[in-house]
Amino acid sequence: MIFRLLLALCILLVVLELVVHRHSTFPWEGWLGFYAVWGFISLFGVVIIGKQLRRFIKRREDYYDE
Amino acid sequence: MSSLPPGLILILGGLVLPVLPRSVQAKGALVLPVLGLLQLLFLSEGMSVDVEIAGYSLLPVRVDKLSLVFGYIFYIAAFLAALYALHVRDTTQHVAAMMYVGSAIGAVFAGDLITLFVYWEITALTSVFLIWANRSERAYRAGLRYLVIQIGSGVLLLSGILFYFHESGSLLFTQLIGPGESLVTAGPGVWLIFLAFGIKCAFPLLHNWLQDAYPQATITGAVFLSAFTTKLAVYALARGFPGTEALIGIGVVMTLFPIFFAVIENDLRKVLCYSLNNQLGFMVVGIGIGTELALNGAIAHAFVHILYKALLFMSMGAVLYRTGTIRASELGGLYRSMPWTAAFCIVGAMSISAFPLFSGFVAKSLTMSAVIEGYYVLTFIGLLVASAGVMEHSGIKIPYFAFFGRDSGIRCREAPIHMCLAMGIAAVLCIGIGCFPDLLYALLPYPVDYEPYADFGHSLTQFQLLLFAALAFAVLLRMGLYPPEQNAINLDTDWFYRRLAPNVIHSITNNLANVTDRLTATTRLAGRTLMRSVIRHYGPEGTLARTWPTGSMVLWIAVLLAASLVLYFV
Amino acid sequence: MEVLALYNYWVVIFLMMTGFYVVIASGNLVKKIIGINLFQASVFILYISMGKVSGGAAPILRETIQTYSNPLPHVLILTAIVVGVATTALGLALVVRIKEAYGTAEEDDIHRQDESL
Amino acid sequence: MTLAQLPALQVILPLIAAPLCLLLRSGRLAWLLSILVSATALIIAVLLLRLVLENGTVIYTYGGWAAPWGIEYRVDIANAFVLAIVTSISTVVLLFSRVGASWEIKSSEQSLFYTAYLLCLTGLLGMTVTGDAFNLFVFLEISSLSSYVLIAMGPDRRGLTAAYQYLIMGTIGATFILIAVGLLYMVTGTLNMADLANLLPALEQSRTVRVAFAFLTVGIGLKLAMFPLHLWLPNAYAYAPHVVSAFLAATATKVAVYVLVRFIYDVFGSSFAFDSMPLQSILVVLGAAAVLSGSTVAIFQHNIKRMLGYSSVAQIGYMILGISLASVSGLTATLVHLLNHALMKGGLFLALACMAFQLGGTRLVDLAGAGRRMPWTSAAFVVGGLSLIGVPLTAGFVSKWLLVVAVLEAGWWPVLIVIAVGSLLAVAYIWRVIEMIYFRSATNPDEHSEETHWSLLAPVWLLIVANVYFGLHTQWSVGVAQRAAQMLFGGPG
Repeated sequence: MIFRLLLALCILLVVLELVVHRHSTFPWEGWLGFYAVWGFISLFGVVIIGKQLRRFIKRREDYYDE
Repeated sequence: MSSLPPGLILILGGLVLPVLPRSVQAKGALVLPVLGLLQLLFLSEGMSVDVEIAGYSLLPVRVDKLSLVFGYIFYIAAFLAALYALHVRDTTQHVAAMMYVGSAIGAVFAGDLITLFVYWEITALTSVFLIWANRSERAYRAGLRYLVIQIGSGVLLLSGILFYFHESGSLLFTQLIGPGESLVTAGPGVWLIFLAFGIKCAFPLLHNWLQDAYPQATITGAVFLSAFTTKLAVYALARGFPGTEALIGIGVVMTLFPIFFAVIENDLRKVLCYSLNNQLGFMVVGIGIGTELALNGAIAHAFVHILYKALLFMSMGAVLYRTGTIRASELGGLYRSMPWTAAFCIVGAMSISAFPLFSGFVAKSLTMSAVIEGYYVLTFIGLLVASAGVMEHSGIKIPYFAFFGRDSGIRCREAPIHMCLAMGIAAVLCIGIGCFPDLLYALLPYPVDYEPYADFGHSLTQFQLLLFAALAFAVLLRMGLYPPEQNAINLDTDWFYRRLAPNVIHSITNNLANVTDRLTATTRLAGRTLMRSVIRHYGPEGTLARTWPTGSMVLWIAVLLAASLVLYFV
Repeated sequence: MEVLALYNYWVVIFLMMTGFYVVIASGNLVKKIIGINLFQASVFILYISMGKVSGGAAPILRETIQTYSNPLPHVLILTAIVVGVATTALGLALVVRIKEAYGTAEEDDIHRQDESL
Repeated sequence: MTLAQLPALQVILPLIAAPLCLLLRSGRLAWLLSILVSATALIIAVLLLRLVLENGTVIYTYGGWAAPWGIEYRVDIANAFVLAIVTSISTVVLLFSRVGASWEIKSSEQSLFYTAYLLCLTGLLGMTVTGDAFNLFVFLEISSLSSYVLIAMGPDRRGLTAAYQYLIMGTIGATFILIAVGLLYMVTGTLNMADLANLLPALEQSRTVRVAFAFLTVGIGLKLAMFPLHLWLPNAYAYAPHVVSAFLAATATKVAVYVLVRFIYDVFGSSFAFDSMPLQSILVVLGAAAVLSGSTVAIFQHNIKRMLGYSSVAQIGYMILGISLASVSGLTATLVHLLNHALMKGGLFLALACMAFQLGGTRLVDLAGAGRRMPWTSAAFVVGGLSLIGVPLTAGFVSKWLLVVAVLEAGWWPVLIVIAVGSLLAVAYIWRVIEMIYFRSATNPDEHSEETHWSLLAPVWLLIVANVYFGLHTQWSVGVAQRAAQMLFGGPG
């Protein structure tokens, strides 16, 4: 339920972008939904990379106590 | 009263606290920041006190807008943390906390480098007791590592000051790199000072003392720690190195690398430490850009960050206080038991994620505008990724795994009333600043010509960024791709000094011992043979060995006399 | 033979080195003190030698004598001899106490006992 | 009493009082007399210092025989400064020893103890105040002989062997000085130091002068425990009665350093010592070696008194480094450190004495949990330790700062590293004690012990507060030392 709500909110935000005037400096900033896509990709990427990181650096909790 | 160095009230007051009965100490610690803040209100800008020590004129107190803004927020944070710690009946913690805050405040009002150094070291020496106050072997060791690094930073600072003094003949703490110069052309003194600040500011690869030590601090100690040490470093950088290009790169890396660690960290207070590290990156970038707008951004960010990071540490502390654990893998569903704490935590989370109408937004916007204004494309992209990262670990992970998510079955009481009060005040301040940013802007050192809510598009894109990031989180959860919380720890740079260095030293000393054993055996043999041939009638033992030690002492005299005679005649 | 003419200085050096050697080589605490005594005696002779003025008589005022040896070094060395006697006395007293405490006056024995403590 | 008699009174008062102590027989009365004499000596020293600072050098000729025939006492800023240090430390230690000495010294022997103490004080003051090279030797022997006695009074039998070793070493050192004085007399015909200073420059090439210089540096080096001639010191400090350790550590080596400075800079002159002799390189190497080896060895000591002894070796290394710089700023650093080190070591040894008495020993393990049982003494030890490390706001910082500035002036980078490493090592050995005091609980917690009496804490804290005071107010200490250094370099007295 919450997921649906979130999804709806997100769609609403993108739609809103069509009616609101937006000031942009960088050209790609002005693309429709740029921030939305970038935010989605960023978090997705961060989590996936972080997950891979675990392979190298995960240790048992008493690692340093030995 | 106005000639009293700011911060001294807390340092002296802290020393008086042990005399009071235990039950009154916590209240005393609450009163002191209020007195300090009152004193600060009477200080006038441009005031300074100079004295002469050891033939050098020093400036122990210098009041300007930059130091004032840090002074205000430090006192506010100290008050909130002291309120939060009202239940603590541990003299050590109260004394250490008050002296720690006092010296941090003293440091931001220090006009010369020697005074800065003195306060710098006192913050290190006092703050470590907030870690040791946990009174466990693990906390003791973590505290010791923390102390060594902090003192190391102080030693670097002092050596840097010496070099700098030698080069420039000045001990005044002002901008250390001139407008036309860069870090590359600066002398060793400036480099050492930069490094000292960098350690305290948790620059990449110099950062790990933070993640190592803070989670070992006491519940209330962590709240104090989160506010002062690193922000003192931010202040020092803002004062000494504004506009130093290298800081931009350093800052971007700082915002990025902790977010990956935060994803897989199980200890929620440690997650907050990574988040702290990442937030410092934003401030460092602002200082690196060095325009008035960027510096305002960095300082505003430090101001609001102290509030919401303290709020987050307080909420996690309350969880730890009530449940006895802070592992994400063992928590969840606490909103039923601790609704108020959960609500305050969400306010903190939204502030740090920079939702519009929350304090993080009005501060971060300044920095971001400065980045855009200066057309730093890569920096901008990096900071956007980092913003999504902040949303992930502080905005979602912290409240989600503690208060929602899988129900851990833990049922406990709501946090004590004074904790709720402290969190409540912090939350109100977070929202208040978010809604009325001019209150904050008025305190900043440079005039602010910026209106965060003027351009609705800006708020909209921020909403998009954050909510789509949240959406990604939800998607990952639903797809089962989100890494599950596990009872495990993750290596960080502390591995180098906690594991690698001891191992290396161990093997080196083993080898060295072998070598020296062999060497001494050889020399002993040679010495014996020599002795046997020289003084045969003294037997195979060798006179030197037998008459040790008086004889050998006298022999040393003879050797030295002969040596000096030879040297004097050559 | 200029080298031989300075024979008193050779005596000084010989005594000094002997004293030094005894202090270094002997393990007996009393012998070490004797070594120190020899060492100091060499310095006394050094001082007395330097007071001699060639052709000068003993520094006793007489009308027929024009050149006197310098009396000051003698005076000085009298003081030094007193100091030396005091040192010897104190040193020997210490050895007596050490002998009482350790039952021996051999340094390596003492060293061995202290190591086992 | 006219001010002109002050230099003589400075030495004669304790000299006369010493046999009186013997006659008094009662330990309590002897103590009373000693402290009166010491306090008077302090007043005299302060008066002398003020006099010298205002009117320049004060000269006193014995029996009206003018120098170079008679013996003259010559007080200038440098030795007036040292006089003030020695007398004030002696007075504070005596304040402490009313109770402190009775822990380790039988009441029947106490009058003897104070006799030896006053004789030692006489010797030290005489060495400082005299302007005659042979007289210096005599006073050196007076102070040495009495300090052997003091060390041998320790309760541990190892005190006897330590005293014996010190006696052998000290006698050789003193005899070396005697040889050097004889050789100098041989070529110049004078024993007066001021006269020597006038005559020696012309004899720069003389072999005899060079040999004298060698004997002198080694002889004084022995007395001040210059590396590697320091071997007698750790045991002597470790097994002497605690009050004696405090007194000797804070004064005896300081006076020896002063004598070295006097001979190098005043009698021989810095141009002889540093330009035609390679003294500089010798002193730098030995000083650096002393700092590094002394501090390192200190870390591994189990007995804290021995640890402090090795730390003294290291601290003397800093002073040697300051001397070796051959500059006004370097010499200033050394002179300031004379004062500061006397304050910190005196305070540390006295604080340790309190702990040793209450907790039953000076081994590291004995101090476990002392922070809880003796908070004031422990705090005093910590502050003294911080000063030893050279933490700001303490006196130790001031002297280290001056030394570092002087080293920077000379551009000797390696020495800078030595100082930094030495400070870090100091952190390590002080930390070991702090850890034991505050973070380890007592091995036998049932043993009840508590804070020492305030009459013992007062002198300890007097020295500790002085450490902080001279860390904050340096006008006096650095100012006087600077003037003294300028004077020794031939500036106006």
